Amino acid sequence: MSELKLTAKEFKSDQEVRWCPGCGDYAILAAVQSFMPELGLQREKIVFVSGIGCAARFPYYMQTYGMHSIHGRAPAIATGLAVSRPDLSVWVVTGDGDSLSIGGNHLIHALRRNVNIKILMLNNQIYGLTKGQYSPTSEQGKVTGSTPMGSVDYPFNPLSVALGADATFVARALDTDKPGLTSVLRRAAKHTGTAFVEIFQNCNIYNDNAFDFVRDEKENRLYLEDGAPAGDTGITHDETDFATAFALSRVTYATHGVVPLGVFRDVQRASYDELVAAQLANAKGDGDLQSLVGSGDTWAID
Amino acid sequence: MSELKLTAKEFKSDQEVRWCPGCGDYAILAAVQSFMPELGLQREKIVFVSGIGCAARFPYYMQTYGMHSIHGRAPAIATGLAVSRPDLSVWVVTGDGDSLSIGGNHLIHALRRNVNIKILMLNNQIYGLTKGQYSPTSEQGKVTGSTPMGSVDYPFNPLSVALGADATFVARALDTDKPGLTSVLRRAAKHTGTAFVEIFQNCNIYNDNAFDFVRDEKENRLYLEDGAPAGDTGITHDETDFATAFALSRVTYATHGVVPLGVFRDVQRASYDELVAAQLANAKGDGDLQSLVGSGDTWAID
Amino acid sequence: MAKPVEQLDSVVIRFAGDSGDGMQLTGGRFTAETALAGNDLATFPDFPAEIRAPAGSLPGVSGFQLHFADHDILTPGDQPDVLVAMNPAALKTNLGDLPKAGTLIVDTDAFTERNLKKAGYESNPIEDGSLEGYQVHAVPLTSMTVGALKEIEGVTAREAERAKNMFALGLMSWLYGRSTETTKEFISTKFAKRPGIAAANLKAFATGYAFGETSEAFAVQYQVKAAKLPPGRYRQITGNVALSWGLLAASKLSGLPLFLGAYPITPASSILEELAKHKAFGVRTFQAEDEIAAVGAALGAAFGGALGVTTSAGPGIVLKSETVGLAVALELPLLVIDVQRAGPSTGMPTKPEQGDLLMVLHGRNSESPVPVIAAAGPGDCFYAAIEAVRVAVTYRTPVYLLSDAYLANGAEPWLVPDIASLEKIDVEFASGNNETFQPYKRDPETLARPWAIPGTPGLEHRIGGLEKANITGNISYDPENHDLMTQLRAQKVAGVRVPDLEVDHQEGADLLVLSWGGTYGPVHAGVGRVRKAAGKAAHAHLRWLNPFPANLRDVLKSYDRVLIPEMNMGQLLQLVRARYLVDAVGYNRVTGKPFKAGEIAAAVEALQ
Amino acid sequence: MAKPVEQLDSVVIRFAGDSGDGMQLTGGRFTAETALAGNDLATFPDFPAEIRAPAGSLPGVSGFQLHFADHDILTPGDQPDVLVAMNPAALKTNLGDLPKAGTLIVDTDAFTERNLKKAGYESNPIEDGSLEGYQVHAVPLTSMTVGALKEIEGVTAREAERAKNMFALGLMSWLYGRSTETTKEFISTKFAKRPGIAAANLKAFATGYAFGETSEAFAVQYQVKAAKLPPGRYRQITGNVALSWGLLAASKLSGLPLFLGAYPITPASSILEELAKHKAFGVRTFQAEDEIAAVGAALGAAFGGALGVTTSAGPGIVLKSETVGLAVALELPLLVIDVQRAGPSTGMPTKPEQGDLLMVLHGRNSESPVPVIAAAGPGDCFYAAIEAVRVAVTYRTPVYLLSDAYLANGAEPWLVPDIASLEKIDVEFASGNNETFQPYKRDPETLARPWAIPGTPGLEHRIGGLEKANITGNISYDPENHDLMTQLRAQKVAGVRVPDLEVDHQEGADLLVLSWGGTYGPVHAGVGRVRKAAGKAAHAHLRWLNPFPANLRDVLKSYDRVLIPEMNMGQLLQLVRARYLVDAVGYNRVTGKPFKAGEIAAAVEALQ
Ligand SMILES: Cc1ncc(C[n+]2csc(CCOP(=O)(O)OP(=O)(O)O)c2C)c(N)n1
Ligand SMILES: Cc1ncc(C[n+]2csc(CCOP(=O)(O)OP(=O)(O)O)c2C)c(N)n1
Ligand code: SF4
Ligand code: SF4
Ligand SMILES: [Mg+2]
Ligand SMILES: [Mg+2]
Repeated sequence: MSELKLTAKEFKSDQEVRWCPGCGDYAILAAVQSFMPELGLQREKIVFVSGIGCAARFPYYMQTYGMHSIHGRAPAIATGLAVSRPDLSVWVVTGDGDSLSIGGNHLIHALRRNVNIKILMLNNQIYGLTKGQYSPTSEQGKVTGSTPMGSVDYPFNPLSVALGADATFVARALDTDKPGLTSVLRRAAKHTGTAFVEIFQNCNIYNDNAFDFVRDEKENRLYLEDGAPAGDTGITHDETDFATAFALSRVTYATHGVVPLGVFRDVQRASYDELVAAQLANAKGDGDLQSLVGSGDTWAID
Repeated sequence: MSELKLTAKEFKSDQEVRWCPGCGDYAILAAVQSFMPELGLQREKIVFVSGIGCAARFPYYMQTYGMHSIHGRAPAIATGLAVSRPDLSVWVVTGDGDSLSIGGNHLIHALRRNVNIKILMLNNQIYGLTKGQYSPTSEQGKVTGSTPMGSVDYPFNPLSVALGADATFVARALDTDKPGLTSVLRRAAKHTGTAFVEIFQNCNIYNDNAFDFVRDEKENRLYLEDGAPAGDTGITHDETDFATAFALSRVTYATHGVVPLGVFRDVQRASYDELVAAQLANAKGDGDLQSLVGSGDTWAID
Repeated sequence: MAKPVEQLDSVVIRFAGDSGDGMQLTGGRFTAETALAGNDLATFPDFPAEIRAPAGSLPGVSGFQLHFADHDILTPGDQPDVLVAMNPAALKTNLGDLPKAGTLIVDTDAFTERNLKKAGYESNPIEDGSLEGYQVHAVPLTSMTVGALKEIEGVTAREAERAKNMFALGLMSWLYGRSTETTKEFISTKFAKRPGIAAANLKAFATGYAFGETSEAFAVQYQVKAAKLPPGRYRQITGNVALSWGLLAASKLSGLPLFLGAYPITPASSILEELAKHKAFGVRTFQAEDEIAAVGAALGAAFGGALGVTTSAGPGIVLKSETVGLAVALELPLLVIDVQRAGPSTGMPTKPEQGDLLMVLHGRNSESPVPVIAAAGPGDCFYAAIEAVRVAVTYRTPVYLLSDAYLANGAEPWLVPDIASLEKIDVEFASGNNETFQPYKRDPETLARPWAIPGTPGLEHRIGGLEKANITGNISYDPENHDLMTQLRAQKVAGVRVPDLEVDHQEGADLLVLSWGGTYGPVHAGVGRVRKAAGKAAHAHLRWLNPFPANLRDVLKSYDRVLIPEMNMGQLLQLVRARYLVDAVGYNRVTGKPFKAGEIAAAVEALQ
Repeated sequence: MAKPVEQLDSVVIRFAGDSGDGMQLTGGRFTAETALAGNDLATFPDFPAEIRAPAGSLPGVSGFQLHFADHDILTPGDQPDVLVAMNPAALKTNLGDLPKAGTLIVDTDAFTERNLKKAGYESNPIEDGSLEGYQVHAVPLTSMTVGALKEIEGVTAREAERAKNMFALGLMSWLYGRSTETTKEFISTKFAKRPGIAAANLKAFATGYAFGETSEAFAVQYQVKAAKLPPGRYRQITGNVALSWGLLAASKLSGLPLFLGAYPITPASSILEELAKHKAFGVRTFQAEDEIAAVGAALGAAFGGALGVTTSAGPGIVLKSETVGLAVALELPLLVIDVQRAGPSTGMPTKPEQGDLLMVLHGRNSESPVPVIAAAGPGDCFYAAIEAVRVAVTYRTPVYLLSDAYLANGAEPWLVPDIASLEKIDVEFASGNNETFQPYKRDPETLARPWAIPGTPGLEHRIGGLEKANITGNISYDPENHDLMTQLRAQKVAGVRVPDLEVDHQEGADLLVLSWGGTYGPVHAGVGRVRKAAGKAAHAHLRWLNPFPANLRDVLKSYDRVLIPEMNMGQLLQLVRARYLVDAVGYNRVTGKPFKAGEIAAAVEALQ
């Protein structure tokens, strides 16, 4: 079949990529573009939807359909698209501010509904596009333009948030770890329903080296394997067990000196769009408008 | 001290209560009014803030300061009030739609910031005020005005959402269980930071008997006790352990035939308003405006 | 022996009682019987705000007014000829509207100490003579009903009592010579599952009817002849149902699957609820987490080639503004329906107002032009929805459709449309070709850009809210391009083809009354009264508020004076004065109640 | 031997280079030196949109224009006299603005194959003669800088190269006879922690200066005498800093603690960032999760007795509308600051526009009146903020303050205010008394309702967004009450006392130019040019857009023609035509660039 012929190159749009030199977004873009052919879909069947932010520029660089929408609303827009067009592969690319600050509500509702969209959250723990204010994932005490004395906000743990919202697929990867990132993308794509993927992304301008603890010191990476003990955390991984996934989401470099990467949770649950489609299929009535408007008490005047 | 003289009666406002006869909100109002004197505060030091909904009518009936604001925004409004007026006791009363549908984002951000507000979420698993559409806590398949074929939305577990958002205090009570509700209110009031309390509330008009499984069948209530085994769940409760609280939040009538009530999590973390106040106290500079406007490069023209 | 029958040409009846008394049902049934009798009619259900007030309290009063006649009428009537008051609170809140000599039917059983107190009566108005001057029929409705239902199996006293509204309905049915068949059927089907209740209600209904026949209290029976309406099959319809069906029609006519993104809010919720019933029409209804998600999902669906619609009322419409602004930049079809209610802020959720016109025109950041259409009556909501969709799809633009709380719930007889005869809505999706695709290359005629939906090979493209270069659609910060795109967006909307304004001119009239939206009925009736009183006035009603009809300028200039009545502080007034520099004056009342023909007539006469 | 010095009365210089070349810093320093020299000046920093474009690319070009003179000036200048282009892309994007015979300084080292290609040059413009007609100074800035820094310890080649902007600054400093002291201090303090870098930059700066002195290429030195400004101590200020300090002043003058709720957005973020520095002033800055929470928190703080302020730009302001509507219903003081940027939707985030006027006036559901003030220039933002707060607090109402992306970042000399002499803002909180408290009993003078803050014994009360009964503030659905409250809210805002409009009239002028907001500079300068060219025109600038000054009607009526220039499609124009029925015309350009004095002059002359 023809799609086998597609390569990463064919997923590059003609638009000049405009992230800062050295930005982690480049590596993620490259990984996604080279993964795309695996979907086995023609490019016109794929849509990338984003909000606003550096990360949200992503769709411009993909030779697919795409919408660079407004800040925080991508999950809602993607929901409408995915529900009305189950034939499409819909991807949301978002930042930590876009998805967890202004867009937090749309994110958790998409997760609980289990709409068939794949959410890639590029977490650089900063507001890049607006020039470096702290974000909901920035560590407490962070000194930024808007917090000269250090931020007093306690950060979200994005994976905990997703799990608290009853997400069916939750995973984490690292921008420069192409194999790890690719395998997570593969699992996410296979999953029916909403997949939430946090990707550690370096913002070398406003929050450089934020993830060196797993970048340079590879030994701090804890690649999760279903059924296997998760390092020395004392936790045996079970992708289908809620409490386990949650416990693993609390494992951080600060608490355990290691950071779990890979799939935290992956369970099957009917996706929202499947259920909607089923209701349409099973709906009673002939869909005859003339008989509808003429139904009930009517009377003739002549 | 004079506050000792206050009684429940003095917390009743002169406004006629306008919930439907039989509504669970009455019992909750009564419990809160009789608990209020325990705060040991004069009425003018207490503020109730709400959004929109039946539950949100609450402030009108309290002889304290109050604001019936707009749908979903109470946590944000209360945050501004609590941060700028740490001397006040600020309470938010909200519904499942108000807090988890339109207001979901403000809720989770208030929880992570740990602002010193007490959130009472009156969960009737329905939109009462707008006449009975399903809410984000309604069970899947629920037939309502907006879902004649049954809802396809998978519901939130409110306590899991709160825990996923790094809440420092999470509890559950039942409208008609005055002792249980009162002790939870007591704990919530003692807690510094955001307290999230889910209160099962019967909407006898649009979702009657939703909680009979713990109302009529009292044996299905599992009152949590810190340090003690939680019934036959196999879980030993620890209010300070995240994974435990999360695991308990997954214990439902459906899964275990029992429903945990009481305090799920209670940990100390500096509250947002304390941290803000500390920064103001420690701020460098004399706050002399004249010297500020005259600072930096200036030159004289004469 | 049958009682004498008196002919009337029109009657206004108001049923008023406690929220629990089933007045809406009673009114609805009487309306149905009246419609079947061939009268023209208009109704005004006036129920309390979202809260359920305590039984017997003043805020708990629920009312339903029905105006029926042997001629063409346009409003539910300024004041009732007959008031049915089921309890003291209902009497207290409604008596003021009943003209002296008006007919008053009260349920004496409800006038207990307790209820009187709740209504704030010192003494019992039925006894203290304060009802003098009215034709009072004091009837022990409740006890007669309960009495009549004694022998019925398995009906509690409470249930028997609750059937008193059917007694009242029966009585009124006799009084106006209504056929009772349909109501009997209705009761039987409604309570099919609970035969006891069915029997009770049927019995109550029959008893009430019989009471009318036999009681001394009612000397005559009234008759209102059928009205001469255009021939055809009629039904009753409310605005929100008509609007919902109009959307179904638009979906059918355009071949686009309907996607509704909505978040419940009074008085718009019933559109979501109506459309949710019609999945058989391929309708997808999405109850979103909030209004922003609702419009976002609708826009996402539109990007995918669906007919994206979102519904709300003021407090929710305002939240959609940013996303509508995105739709303006994306130039995708999107229908935003605003069922207006009284404000500001939460305001009075169940009451109508025309306060959102300037918001939908100007409520977005920067220059963000959007067409706006307003429905004129309940039945017109059907056609307004189709027109709105036609423009949205043809010009690839968001469109606002304005209704209001009165149209939403008000009912009127409606000529059942012949679906086959409705004009199709042409939709043409872009299809691949060899040239590189240019997402912002416009149709020279409509200035619409191509609608290229995902799934179309070769048209992969990206759109967004940043300013785009004309034709290519690439991001552009070029100053001249921005000015050009701003002009093009404005021209596209200004160029939307809307029908000329029709004027109901009167020979010699130098005053034009210009109205819009839900006030058509009272304004037209008001002008009619002026003419009856030998005054002179022309009337024109605007359907499209943006763009204005091409002939509006000429119409305005051909009158010496222009009066613009609005249920706001003068919003259309501002637009008309600014655009045409005519010294139009406003009649502005913001009470949360529909205009009365009488006040409009008075306002017009004040200018004669 | 010193070179000859030539006198000039005004000069416009534009520094242009890659985002990485430090043009904003260079321009800023040169501005500081110029200010110290006592010239009047205006600047226009024009950096690329939020994205960082690749080095050397066209979208990556960053520019800074400075206009300085020996007389009072109002704009950064229509076109540069001198263009400093640090690379081909900078030349390509800016050369068009440079008039023939203009001076052009280019860094020849940057004109490499690669850079030329990135800029889209086929051949090197420096060599292919395409720069003929300009006074070109082709200087190998980079290599000379690198060369000069060779001997400095621990400075990498890359670091040395990056110091080239200081070489350029040195050169320009010599060319215009600037004192070099402050810049040297500046460099030393800025890089105090990295002595190597400090030394490198100082050296580059000195070398550039020396190059000017010695190089043949520069025959003369220029001098621009100090301007005659009102005496006093001056500093430079940008609009967002002035606005922030104005808020600090308002807090001090009113005695209310300042609470800022904000969510970052270009070009408003720097207000949040500036105020966050001033916790010593008791300022609480709250970076919210979104704009709705930001305004909600500000409103909550206002309920508690703080000075509640929220800041944003169009796409965020539109999200605040529902909450501002609540503030209108609650009648609490609240300041909403809109730093306008080009739209619709995301638009062009870094570019100015005046597109939000109608949105802030009408962008809320139903009738929701709010006062609106607009700042006229960077320094005026300070006073506009104080005025806005005074009105918000005095009348218990939300107030919108409009600025724009140009004012936000543009700098001008600013007479340092004497804080002690600023008029206090009286605030009176309600205090308990024996009568029952009536939250909506108004001050007969201002129609303001009492501000009763939590903590005040005896005044416990509840307020909300539902319609309230006049005086008591209890929920009310009474029709007449709603009409009354709607009138009262409107009257309160209409009655806000604002100063009369001042007209800069010219004997014999029958044309009035009416402007508002950030266009004051170019419009006034444009009118000035018309007058120089013997044309006649009057100019008036509106500060309050709602309510309008009481004398506006008379002012308008006293001219035959009215021209309203706006960076939008005619928003003030619509308001003025509607209100006063004057046939005003607009000059409307929406390019994302500030007006030029020249285009305004042309527009005025076109009407002469
Ligand atoms: C409604 C609205 N509010 C605020 C902004 C300004 N804004 C744009 S992106 C952004 C946050 C970016 O942070 P993130 O989502 O983490 O993306 P990043 O740039 O870090 O990749 C903000 C606050 C906007 N464009 N629209
Ligand atoms: C912006 C906005 N959207 C929608 C509404 C309509 N509305 C009012 S309350 C409500 C939900 C009520 O449900 P919940 O919060 O559970 O409160 P309950 O009535 O069940 O106590 C909705 C949708 C509104 N008032 N404002
Ligand atoms: S600012 Fe940070 S996130 Fe944005 S493009 Fe630059 S490096 Fe990447
Ligand atoms: S509708 Fe339900 S929740 Fe609302 S007042 Fe009535 S019973 Fe209570
Ligand atoms: Mg980020
Ligand atoms: Mg509820």
